[in-house]
Amino acid sequence: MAGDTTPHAPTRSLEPAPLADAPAPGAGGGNGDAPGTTSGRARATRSADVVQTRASLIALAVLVVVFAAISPQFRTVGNLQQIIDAAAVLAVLATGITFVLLLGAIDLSLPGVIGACAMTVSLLVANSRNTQDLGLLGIGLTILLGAGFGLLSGVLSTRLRIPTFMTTLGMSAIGLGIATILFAGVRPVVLDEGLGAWAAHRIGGFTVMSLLAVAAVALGWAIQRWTRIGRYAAAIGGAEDIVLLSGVPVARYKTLAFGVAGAFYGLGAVMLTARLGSGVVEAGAGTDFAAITAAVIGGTLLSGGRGGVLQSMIGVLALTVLANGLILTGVSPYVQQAVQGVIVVLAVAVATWPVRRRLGVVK
Amino acid sequence: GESSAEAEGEGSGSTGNCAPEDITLVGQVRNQTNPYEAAWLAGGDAFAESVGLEQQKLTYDGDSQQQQEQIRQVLASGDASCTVINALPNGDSDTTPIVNAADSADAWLVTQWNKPADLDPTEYERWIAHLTYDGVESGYQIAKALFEEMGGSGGVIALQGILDTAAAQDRFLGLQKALEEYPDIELLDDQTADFDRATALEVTRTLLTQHGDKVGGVWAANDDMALGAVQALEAAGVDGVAVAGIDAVPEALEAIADGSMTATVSSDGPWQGAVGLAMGYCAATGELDVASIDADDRAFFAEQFLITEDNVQEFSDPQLDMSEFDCDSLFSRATGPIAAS
Amino acid sequence: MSNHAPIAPDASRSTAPVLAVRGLTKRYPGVLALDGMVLEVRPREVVGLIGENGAGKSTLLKSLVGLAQPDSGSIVVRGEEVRLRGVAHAASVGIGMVFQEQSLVPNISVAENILLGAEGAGVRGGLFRWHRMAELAQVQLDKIGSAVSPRARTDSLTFAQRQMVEVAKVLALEERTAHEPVVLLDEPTSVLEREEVETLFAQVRRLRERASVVFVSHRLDEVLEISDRVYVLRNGRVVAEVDPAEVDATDLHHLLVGRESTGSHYHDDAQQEPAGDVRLSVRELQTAGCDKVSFEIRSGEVLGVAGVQGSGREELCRALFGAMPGARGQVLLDGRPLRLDSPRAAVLAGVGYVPSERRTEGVVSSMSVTENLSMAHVGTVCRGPLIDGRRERELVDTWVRRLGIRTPSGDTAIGTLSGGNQQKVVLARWMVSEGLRLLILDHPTRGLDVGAKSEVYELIRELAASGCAVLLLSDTLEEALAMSHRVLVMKDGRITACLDAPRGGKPDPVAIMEAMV
Amino acid sequence: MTETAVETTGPGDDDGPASGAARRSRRDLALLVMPGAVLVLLLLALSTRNPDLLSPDSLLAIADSAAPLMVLAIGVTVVILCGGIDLSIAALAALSSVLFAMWIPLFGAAAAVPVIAVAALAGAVQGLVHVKAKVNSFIVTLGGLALWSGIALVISGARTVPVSDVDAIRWAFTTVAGLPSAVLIALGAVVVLGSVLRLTPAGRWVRAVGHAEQAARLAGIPVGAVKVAAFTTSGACAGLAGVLLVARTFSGAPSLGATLLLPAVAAVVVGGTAITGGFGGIGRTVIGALIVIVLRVGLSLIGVDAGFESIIYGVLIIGAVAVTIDRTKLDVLK
Ligand SMILES: Nc1ncnc2c1ncn2[C@@H]1O[C@H](COP(=O)(O)OP(=O)(O)OP(=O)(O)O)[C@@H](O)[C@H]1O
Ligand SMILES: Nc1ncnc2c1ncn2[C@@H]1O[C@H](COP(=O)(O)OP(=O)(O)OP(=O)(O)O)[C@@H](O)[C@H]1O
Ligand SMILES: [Mg+2]
Ligand SMILES: [Mg+2]
Repeated sequence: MAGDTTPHAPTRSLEPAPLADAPAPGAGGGNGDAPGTTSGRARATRSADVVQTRASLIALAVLVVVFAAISPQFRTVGNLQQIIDAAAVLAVLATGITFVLLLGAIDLSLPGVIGACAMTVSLLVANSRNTQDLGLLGIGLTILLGAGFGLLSGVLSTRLRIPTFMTTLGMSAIGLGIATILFAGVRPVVLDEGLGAWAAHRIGGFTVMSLLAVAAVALGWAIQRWTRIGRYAAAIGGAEDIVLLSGVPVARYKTLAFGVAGAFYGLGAVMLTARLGSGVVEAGAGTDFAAITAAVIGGTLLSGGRGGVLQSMIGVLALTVLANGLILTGVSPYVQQAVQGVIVVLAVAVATWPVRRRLGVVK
Repeated sequence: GESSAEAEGEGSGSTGNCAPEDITLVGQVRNQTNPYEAAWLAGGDAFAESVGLEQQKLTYDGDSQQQQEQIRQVLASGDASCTVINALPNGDSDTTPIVNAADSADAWLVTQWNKPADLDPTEYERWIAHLTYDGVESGYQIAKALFEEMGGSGGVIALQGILDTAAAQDRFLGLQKALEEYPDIELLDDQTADFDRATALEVTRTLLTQHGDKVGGVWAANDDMALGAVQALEAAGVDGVAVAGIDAVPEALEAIADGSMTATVSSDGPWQGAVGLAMGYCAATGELDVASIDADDRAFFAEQFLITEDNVQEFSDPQLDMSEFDCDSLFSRATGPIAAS
Repeated sequence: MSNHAPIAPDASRSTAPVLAVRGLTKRYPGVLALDGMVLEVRPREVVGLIGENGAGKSTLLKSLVGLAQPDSGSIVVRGEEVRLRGVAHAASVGIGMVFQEQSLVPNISVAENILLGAEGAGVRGGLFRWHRMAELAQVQLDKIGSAVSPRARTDSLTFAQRQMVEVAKVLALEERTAHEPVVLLDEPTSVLEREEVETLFAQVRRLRERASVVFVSHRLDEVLEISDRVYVLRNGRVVAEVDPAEVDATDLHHLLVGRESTGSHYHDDAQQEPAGDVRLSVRELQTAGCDKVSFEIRSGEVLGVAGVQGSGREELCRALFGAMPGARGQVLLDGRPLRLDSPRAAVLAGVGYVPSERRTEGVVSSMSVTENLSMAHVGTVCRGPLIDGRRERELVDTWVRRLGIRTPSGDTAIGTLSGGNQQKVVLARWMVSEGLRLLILDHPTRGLDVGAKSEVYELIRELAASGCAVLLLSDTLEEALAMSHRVLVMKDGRITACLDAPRGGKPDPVAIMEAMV
Repeated sequence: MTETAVETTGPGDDDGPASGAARRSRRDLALLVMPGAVLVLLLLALSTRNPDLLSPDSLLAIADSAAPLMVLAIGVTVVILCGGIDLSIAALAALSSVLFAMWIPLFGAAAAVPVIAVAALAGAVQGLVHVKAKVNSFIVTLGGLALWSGIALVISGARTVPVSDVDAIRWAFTTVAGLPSAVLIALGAVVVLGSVLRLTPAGRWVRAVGHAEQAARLAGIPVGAVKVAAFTTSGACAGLAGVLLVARTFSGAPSLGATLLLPAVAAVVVGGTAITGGFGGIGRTVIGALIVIVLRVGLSLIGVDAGFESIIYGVLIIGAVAVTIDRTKLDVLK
């Protein structure tokens, strides 16, 4: 209802921000430079983006410095490679979910989608269960399946007008169901050389998988920056009703954003399968929260319209470094979880503290 | 017992008089998404078929609440006093309510793996038995096999299960017991990987970067984590590291066959799935008087088998021997009462 | 219903109308928003629409862009009857609207906003070509001679700049349709400073070279200045069509409210000399946007604050209301120090605040009129901890009657009220409290019709008479002068002048202008 | 809330007002009937596969099972109404279960009081961090989730803590007048929280903050205080849920009920409360919780394979929301 649109509400805060001259975050929708004349409050809103991103960068830096200081092993090249490898899958998943979060929507379908895709790919490439040997084709099909799941979530949410929280939660259950049926009691071991190599073979010290992940993230960033799907996703997150007013088929682009996300989940599932060496139904357990957390820590807000793939990557690295560092610094497994939780909050809080008042409304 | 006090009069007693066709057989495990529990349910199906019945399969996704809800619902619907439940409680704490629920509904119950020490089947009329495996023993056996493989010296890393489960704790005790016997083996690090393959993979890789080639062996509290570790070792291009786990899942057996794993321990899932139902069936039909079961057999450690490359072939496709489920040979695998830990 | 426009001999009568509205009727629960509306728009003319709050202006315009579906009646575009399905459809027949409440996506670039949904050559092979986007947007911006950079992020623009962008966005219709567009402007000036209004009018005059314009405003002089023809609306129907050349503001005012305008607009004669002693004393108030500001207000005094955009006067208001985190300074209300860190604290101390951004900061649009009205001082309708429904309804009825708020019922979601009526509810919210000592009014008459305006002025006078101190930021300098006992002039966060404005002896606007810029 | 609203009962009653009496009554009627209808339909559909599901015992068992979930859900409803989210509820319930089991020897039955107090405090802390440090509630409570379960793990020595004296918790698992006391306790919580939200200003403050925080703040609503109060309430409910969990497992455990997070939030959404804040209420959540439970337990009893069971669950839960939510209230669906 046009009369009720709140264009700038999401980004309104009360105080002019000295920070305003800072550049808009690269992926944050700020293609280019701000004009000279700017009103105080409007400036504060934009700088909120910068603040968020800067905050997460600082948090990441702090973590790295601290761990490097405490643990010699952390400083090693080997550990750097390990961190990159460990971050690979999460990075791909977070890239995908970023598109959904940009919409201001949420996606809890990862466990199911990944489970189903993991089983699918392990049954399509050479494996111990059947005589299939589609190799790359099988991988492609799996990614398509992921996209299919995403599109379905999108269609259900937009056509039935159901909160994405629910559609994706249901989709997760459906995916797990399909995965369980495909599993049928016997775990398919992946025999496909190519897929195996993803995890084992190294180029310049990095696994094939990590390099694939970097490529995927780059692709995701490009989609976000240069395609309608990406740009409209941000716009819809910024002010859905206005985008609708401008005659954009919002439902279609929402659905497509979910589709893109799904494709990335599919790829993530393939990578997980390569890593685990066989089709595991629960491969995706917990990935939903991990991915969302990574994105949010990076400054991709759940309220939509803010942040982006690159910001989410900061979060991915922060989480991976944290998990890795806690083990290397010999924190007892019993308290690791607790410590991890506190550090995540502290890192964000401390990094945000000096500028908290510029953030306006925080949900 | 304080809870058996709640038992309603009719239909109670330590022997049943149900017509075989009136009996409901219920098998409940966490989920069907891993080979071990899938095999368990398959065993249950096989037994049910052998007596011309069907097994009602319940899975609760490792969700204690859902397990309780299912049990309550099963008992609330249908003739509880002819219902047989062969359950895998999600954790120790879940056994008490299951037992109480079954007891007050006069259903026949067999529990496996998890039970609080202070809870004793002999205090109940229809909680036929609790059977489990000596976690300390399993942890000890694979540890020894592992250390032997390593030539009795070197460093090991341990992957623990979900920390607040008895299984994880006992198995770890077993490892420590073995460590005392092998002074030249050093426990470099112990981390939890929640019985989960992907987690185990990450943890192992991190521990490898930390301890480098000091690592001579990986002790895992179950096969999934062991297999995760194997993957991690491959990915890191490290070889010559021995890995041992527990559960004898098919992949682990293959891994042992091709030498990438050293040892695992079999609890024989299919047998577990069948024997629980068999006990209940015999009791419900009256062929087995629960009161007359030797107290030591009411809560017992079942026989488990260490599997190494020497004997792996025998286990690669487990066959159910139906004679084991005749009402008089149900307790043949009991190796003794559960030692109060 | 007759399908020809109301009688009014006119030169351009011969040319066929681009757009004709025939017997349009729209009913909302409890309201007849449009009641057989009949009017027409001819090529290259500016049609003015005036009417009280709730007269149906916005509803009419919304029906013309397919956002409100009329219950009956027809819309005829260039001789063809159309049933508009939505903005996109309306655009395809050449009708575009600049909304009363601005509608640009804040977090994307100006270029994207202008071309949103119709990037055309800006997107090739599914890929955005940013330089082309900028060029295409620039074309539109050039049409209205706007200096805004197409690459700028929209939420970094001033309100006026954003409005220019909206006009540019509407103009993009030209390239999309074969015909000259019809541009609907719903109260574009209500939030603009005078000079900004001048620039906008310049744009409108340019527009007239290539399009027809429908212009809604509550400032009658503006309407007279810019329009070729003026329709006067009341209760959803056209009550008169006038030729600006032949009437003046007072005639319009008459037509508008349908009765003699009572007394003078500003109720000057009601201005009493503030008797009371110092109510609010501000020493060295320091906050982002205004530094070391000191002044006093006596009870019963209306203190106007004049200043241009960015003079810091809005920040000053918010700081006094505790809505400017980090504000420092010694502020005494009736001798007692006032917390500057919490709006809550301010309210409890007897301060009220009417923000200028009504829609996002004034009302909770999806909650009821009742809830919005009793929001700040819900205590007055509580018995113990519980809300007393009866007492609350009485309170609301009283104020709805007293301020003449047009609403179907107290349960109506306030967002569905016309802008003016929403504002009245916000005012009432503060007036319900006996303990009100200081009322801070940030553009209180923004978007109000002449009738409502003078009612508000009356209320301000009453408040002052009752001893409440009022801090007033006005839409226009004229308003500030007329209403205030004294006028503070602010520039770059500092007070540059303070003039007495007693009844009869109002200072010369020019003097103030100088102090402002 | 106006009297007209007070008079109407059932879900939707504590929503914002509708525009126009006619529309109002009709939609409220639909909203009143719909969720309940869905519930009944589900039960009937499932009972075709397993008739015993409709037996009184079975229905009571369902209600009993729903109790802890319901308590968790109504708590988080308040936070969601404020526009935030609380991911820590389940973990907090687990911690509470451990504390309760540990404190029974000290306080006996009264141990419930300090437990709930501590849980409320934990919630308040999260609220303060969220408000004062301006950290997104998702992050804060995610941290809380990890922290609380970590603490539970440590103080319990990663073991289940058996209840030393079962009589001390009997009040929470006996039956009163044929009804499980757990159900009565849950309903008690529902009534208390429901009437606070409906009869006092608290309800509209919460919704105002959820709809338009800035406007609420500038109307002098103690935004910070309201938010903190919401998280405190959510914490207290988690504490009570923990107590109820102990009463059915006769022990506390660091992972007890940890799996209830998503079902609880699902219950809120199925009830029709807007996940974006502002719209919804306790009444809706109650029905939502029942629907979720019926799906959880009902499906496992109709004897389909786990795989299909999961698929059916997914389809049905989406279907349920599709019919229960009131789209006129969710201006922008997220
Ligand atoms: N979506 C809606 N739902 C219910 N009533 C509405 C809605 N939109 C408008 N109305 C009612 O229709 C009438 C006309 O509203 P409209 O916004 O057209 O008035 P207006 O002339 O634009 O007033 P203003 O000058 O204050 O903008 C008002 O009484 C308003 O309350
Ligand atoms: N307009 C604003 N923009 C950004 N932050 C604000 C704004 N107003 C207040 N805050 C901060 O947000 C938090 C909540 O604000 P608010 O003043 O409403 O609650 P409070 O002062 O903490 O509690 P109470 O209202 O009970 O005094 C406080 O930390 C306050 O400093
Ligand atoms: Mg209007
Ligand atoms: Mg406050």
